[in-house]
Amino acid sequence: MRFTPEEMMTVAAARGLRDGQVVFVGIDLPSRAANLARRLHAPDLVLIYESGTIDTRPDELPLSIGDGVLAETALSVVSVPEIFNYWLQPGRIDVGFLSGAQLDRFANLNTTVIGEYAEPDVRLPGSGGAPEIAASCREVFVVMRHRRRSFVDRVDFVTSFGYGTGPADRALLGLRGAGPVRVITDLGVLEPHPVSAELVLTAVHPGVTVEQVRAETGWTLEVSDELGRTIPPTERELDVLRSLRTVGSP
Amino acid sequence: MRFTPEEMMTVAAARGLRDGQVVFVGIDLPSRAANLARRLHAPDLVLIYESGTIDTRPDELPLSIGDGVLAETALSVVSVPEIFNYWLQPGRIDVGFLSGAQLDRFANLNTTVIGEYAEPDVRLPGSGGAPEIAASCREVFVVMRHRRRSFVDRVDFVTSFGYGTGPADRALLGLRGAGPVRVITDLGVLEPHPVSAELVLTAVHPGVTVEQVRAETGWTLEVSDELGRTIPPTERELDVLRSLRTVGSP
Amino acid sequence: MAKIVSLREAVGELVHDGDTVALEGFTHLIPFAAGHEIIRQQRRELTLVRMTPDLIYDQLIGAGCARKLIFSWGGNPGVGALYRIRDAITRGWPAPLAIEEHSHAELANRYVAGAAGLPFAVLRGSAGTDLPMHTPAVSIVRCPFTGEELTAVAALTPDVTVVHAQRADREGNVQLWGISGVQKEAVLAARRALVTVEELVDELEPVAGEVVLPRFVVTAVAEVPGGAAPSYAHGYYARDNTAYRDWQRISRDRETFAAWLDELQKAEAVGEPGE
Amino acid sequence: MAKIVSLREAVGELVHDGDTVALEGFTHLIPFAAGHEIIRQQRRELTLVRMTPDLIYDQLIGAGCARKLIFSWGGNPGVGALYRIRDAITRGWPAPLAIEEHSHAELANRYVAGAAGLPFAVLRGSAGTDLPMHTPAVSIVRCPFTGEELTAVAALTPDVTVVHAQRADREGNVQLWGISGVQKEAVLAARRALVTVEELVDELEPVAGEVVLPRFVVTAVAEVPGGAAPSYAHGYYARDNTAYRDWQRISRDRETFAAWLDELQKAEAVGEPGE
Repeated sequence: MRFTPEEMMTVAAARGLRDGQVVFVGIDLPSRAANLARRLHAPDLVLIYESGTIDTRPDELPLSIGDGVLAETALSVVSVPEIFNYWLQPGRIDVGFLSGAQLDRFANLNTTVIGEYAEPDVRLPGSGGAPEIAASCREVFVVMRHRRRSFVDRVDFVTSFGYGTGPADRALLGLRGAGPVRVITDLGVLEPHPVSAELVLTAVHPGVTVEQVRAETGWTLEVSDELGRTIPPTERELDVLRSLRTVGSP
Repeated sequence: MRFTPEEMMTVAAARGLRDGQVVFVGIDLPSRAANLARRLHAPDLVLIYESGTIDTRPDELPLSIGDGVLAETALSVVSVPEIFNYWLQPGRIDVGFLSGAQLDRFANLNTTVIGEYAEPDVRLPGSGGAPEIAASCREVFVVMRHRRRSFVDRVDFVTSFGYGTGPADRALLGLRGAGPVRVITDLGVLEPHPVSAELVLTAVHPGVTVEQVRAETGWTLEVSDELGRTIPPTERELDVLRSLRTVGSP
Repeated sequence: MAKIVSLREAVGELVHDGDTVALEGFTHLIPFAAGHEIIRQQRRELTLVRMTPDLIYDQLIGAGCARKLIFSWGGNPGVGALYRIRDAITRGWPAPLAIEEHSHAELANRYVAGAAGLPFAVLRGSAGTDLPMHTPAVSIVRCPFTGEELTAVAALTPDVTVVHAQRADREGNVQLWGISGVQKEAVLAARRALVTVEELVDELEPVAGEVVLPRFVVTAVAEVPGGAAPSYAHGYYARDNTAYRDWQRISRDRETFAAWLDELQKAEAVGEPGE
Repeated sequence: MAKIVSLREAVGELVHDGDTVALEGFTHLIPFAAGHEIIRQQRRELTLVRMTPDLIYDQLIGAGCARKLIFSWGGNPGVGALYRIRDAITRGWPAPLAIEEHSHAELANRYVAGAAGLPFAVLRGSAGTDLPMHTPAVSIVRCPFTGEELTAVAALTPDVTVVHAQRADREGNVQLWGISGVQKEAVLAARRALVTVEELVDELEPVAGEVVLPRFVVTAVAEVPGGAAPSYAHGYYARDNTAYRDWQRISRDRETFAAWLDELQKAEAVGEPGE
């Protein structure tokens, strides 16, 4: 069965989730991946959205983070201060999903501004829940399209802290989550090096070469000795993924 | 119509409440007075109990501060942290009611211990919501039986701050409510002197003499130049008061 | 205690030029009608506060009502960018716009501190990121027990908070349910609170998940059916996702936006007498 | 994720000698059955935490289970004193009892800090009173924006929190309503959480005013009908005010209490198999 690079990325992200985990889900790609996992191998995945919906089971994907379908199918809806203070901050979340306009070699993310803060080239939406997701979830998965302008040596603005400038920074800041343990792109998978914390290529998706990945990466990307190759999406994975409909989509 | 000193005290306390005020109510005497006022001249009195019940309209007086009748008849029930943090602390309450085992000349109250803290003569229940009621309500009414062993020169333990040791103390501590503006007893009414903040006798109840009040007060009680005499309970006040039944009472 | 008034009257009395104004509602129950009335009454120099500016602040800012925006995520959710806000920030059109930006958790906790009558709130926050260096409302506080350093955020106390709710009774007690966002905190933190509602009712029947705002923390209630559209009111109507998608086209271009604004200014306020 | 177990098993596994244990429930939903099971299993050296110790801690302390009590109001509400606690504090019978006492707001906020994963919480607190000088868990913190001094309280993180609720589903999601006190915070602050419920159901129907504790913050659920008596379970049974009044007589005298304790120890745990 044919599939697009974006479908491969979504399937790879979904596979990383284990049944019974508690996942803090952002909109778009993360929501798609988490809802895919819930329909496949992880029926008891607990989805939490920052709008305050806990253990929600939407039939259709929400367009926004606070769609009615999230509240209607949730076990519980709490206030926005509560979702951050009582649920995200204390480290109750197993996996947080993030994306960004820029990612750097230490997995720091930028969703704030391209260029200077005071005189932006492009003004982006800003941080939302991302800084605390990056700080507090036990693990963070980053999901984003792999392009040279996005995979940069240093992000213009650190919206979400990955590993800062090296392996010791998170501990120095007192951040309690492990940080981004996996970056899943439409080309492959990057993981932080256990010693340096710099992102290295650990897997390429079917049909993708290391050279392609390097060409789309803005730093000298190291490749793992045990480079893997992602198993292509199964028919069932693709069927379910393609059946996911977004609320109100044409 | 004949009445007891305690009935006079309760009626006097109820009369002090104005319609539309928001009242933070403790159990026993305060609850009786507030519910009496609500049935007489203040039908729109908003009663809040520290158990989290907002705008509750109990048919019968609760025995405890968290009786079911309070939740069943409330406009809203919130958590205990919320009632203290969002409702009491910011100064939304017009009148807080307090009582105590000891009261001193500066309207400080003790509900913690008689004797030394480490080696108590009598161990009392402790503070509950009283310290923050005393600090944060716009005004505090104290309601308690007037006995020499309770109306003391200095309380053994300051559980709730009145005026400390004089008129400047509340401001120095940053307390935002006005403090105890009225002490209603079964003998009369005491109010803080506008300059010294010391409690002075401003009214005696029917049939009570100044000498009686002084005999039951453990400091040299000053008497206001404009000493008043409380109007006796009306028939209607007594009828309604006597009709108030406590939940589960025999 | 809350007064029941028309929307025009409420905005006229409660929202003044130069005020700090929070219109809250997290995706759900966004007070669009009230925002449009603020545009119609041509308020100026507002400091606008919202976690997610959304279309409503793109509109208010495009209309020139604001001089400052305090926010935590400024996109068109699931669709794209808010071009009127971008235009104001990066090119000062129609007026320069100062910004003060936070993470969601930090801005939510600024309201929490305001609601609690405290000068600040403590959280773990955006430590390590570049955010704190750009806002004076974020600082550091040390735990007196463990010595640990934590983020402190300054209390936010709007002059007026505006929210939309499903129902109010005739005394002005307000009831809302579904995703309740930061509305309770935003109302409790404010000096004045204006609530538009889908309907006034004789009695508020209890609803699971309800948030109740008692009449003594609400300044005015205006009955404005549909007052949250094109966002949604749980139990009343759904989000108009098409309108959100269409906004891209309107927002992107100054002239298209100007035409939209003309139409708005010609229209009567919803829920007005005589309509 | 929560396990569904018997009360005996739950207490056996989750409550250990020397633990810091919070049994919460503000007048309503007090977990009496669980407390009695702790007495039966003869736990010792517990640090007991409760805003209002109530009869249940008078019983646990009279039975010699505790070495320390953290509390904020220690009376028999509307009735009188808790003599077993008095006896332990003032005369060390049956064992010396250390105390750490707070105002309600301070103790509630110690749980809030624990639930929020913070080392402390800020509030206005009992400034000016004699309380702070007697507890090391209260300190002062200065606002980094205004310079104002406020009260700081240390986070409280019990080894185990026990609460009673109306219902749980078979996955262990818990639902309670009515006066909900500080139960959510006490559960979220704890390392382990045991919930006894009136009934296990297939599906939790939404209820106005509900607090839901999702299965991933609950360690074990035990079905114990009547497990809150003589306190009450909103929608199930009323408070047994007579039992509260009668407790005065039992509590006042060591021998009368000893007889009560004998009876308790002979009785089977409620909700056990075979009962």
